[in-house]
Amino acid sequence: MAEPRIVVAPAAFDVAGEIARLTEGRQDVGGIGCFIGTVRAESQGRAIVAMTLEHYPGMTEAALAGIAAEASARWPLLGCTLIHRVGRLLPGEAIVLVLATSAHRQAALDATGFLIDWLKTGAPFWKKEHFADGDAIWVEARETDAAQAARWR
Amino acid sequence: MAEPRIVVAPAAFDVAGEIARLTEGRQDVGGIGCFIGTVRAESQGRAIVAMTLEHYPGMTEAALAGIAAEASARWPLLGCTLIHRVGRLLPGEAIVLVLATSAHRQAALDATGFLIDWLKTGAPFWKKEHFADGDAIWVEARETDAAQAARWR
Amino acid sequence: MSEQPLRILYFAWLRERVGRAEETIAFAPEVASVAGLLAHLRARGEGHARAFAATAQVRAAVNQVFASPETALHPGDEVAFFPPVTGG
Amino acid sequence: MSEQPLRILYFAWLRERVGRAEETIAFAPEVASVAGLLAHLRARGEGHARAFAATAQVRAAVNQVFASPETALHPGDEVAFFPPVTGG
Repeated sequence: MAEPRIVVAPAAFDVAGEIARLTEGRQDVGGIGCFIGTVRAESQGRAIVAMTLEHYPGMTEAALAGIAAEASARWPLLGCTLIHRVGRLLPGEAIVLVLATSAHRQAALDATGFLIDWLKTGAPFWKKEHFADGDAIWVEARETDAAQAARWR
Repeated sequence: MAEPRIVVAPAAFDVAGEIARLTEGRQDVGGIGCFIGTVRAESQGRAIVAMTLEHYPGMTEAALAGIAAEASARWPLLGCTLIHRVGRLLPGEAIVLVLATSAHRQAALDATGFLIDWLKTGAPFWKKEHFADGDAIWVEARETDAAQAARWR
Repeated sequence: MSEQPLRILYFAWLRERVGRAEETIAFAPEVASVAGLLAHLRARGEGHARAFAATAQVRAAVNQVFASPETALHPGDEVAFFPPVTGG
Repeated sequence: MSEQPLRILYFAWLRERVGRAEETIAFAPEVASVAGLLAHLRARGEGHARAFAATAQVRAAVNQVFASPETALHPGDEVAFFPPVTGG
């Protein structure tokens, strides 16, 4: 596999451009698995007006590169892209992108699922939700997310 | 769920535009599952120069709408798009697009996997591969594809 | 009384072997099921015989719904014959 | 001989409660493990005490690798404290 592309930054990402990076000029890709996470306007029954994502510069990028390498070891991937935004994000905005390419669809889809489960549970990001009434709270780690990621262990 | 979007046509599709159709102006989507199938330059060890996709106009669209409805019944989808190209396609070209949106990632990803498995095995399309030496053969249905789709039964 | 004929469609290599994409067949008791129609078509000519030689590789739809050999046919039905699907 | 200090980083609500994102601590035998450092920091002031009150909710990394309370520390190490991750 080519070097995975890892980006942790505030800027919005360009899905079509990212897909083109993994596929343009090559004819060995049979399937592109893709997942885009977006900010919902509601969290556990409360309306949110914004979300702030904090990360650990250096460690976060290294951790993402590490999981991309693990996915490549598990599945015959031709390419892999992980982009995670940080900073203040609004409902409706895209926050995370996973792309995995392979000669065959199942590897691409399984790797995509594995990577997003890990990004949601193992990556060094912390999420603060801002509510309409001015209240803001740090989200607590969810049991179901951890259980989801445990499927892969 | 909104009416699924079903397109069976020769034209190339615009992934970013299709994602925007399912997400723009809404704040309830938490995850977008996506799969793009592309034409590989090789099939079972032989180099191919093109592929022709034949379909059954009317039945194909109805079958795609039916499977989208089934996916919506199985998972809490907010939207679903199935686009399948037909006619002559070249290696490197995108041939099929599946999009499924949901409030949560697992439903979006599971529905995406279900839909592409079915598109590869149950949809009324027939594929002819054109080889460099001028030879052209109709692809035979693959056991592994049928086994894949049987996981969902 | 003149009954509506059956409309027959062929796809992929069945279309190529039969030599046409579509034809009509007068409705009659012996073609009142998919299996009956198939036997009738196989005897229709050389191309048809070649197309329907490997029955195990032939699938059918009646009025655009996947059908089995036992599926009954009625005047005016659209019957399609094709190989197992290989889409995507 | 002057040893390099430990560089301590705080994230999320630990950062907010401590009141800073980063500080340095002189290396000493009692802070030669993550658990030892945590106990030392908890006694450092009111904000620190509040940050480290719920130890079960505190996670650590040493030199950017997830660590356990038993992980040994060495002069010059970068030690980060943060809540369980909630990314994505």
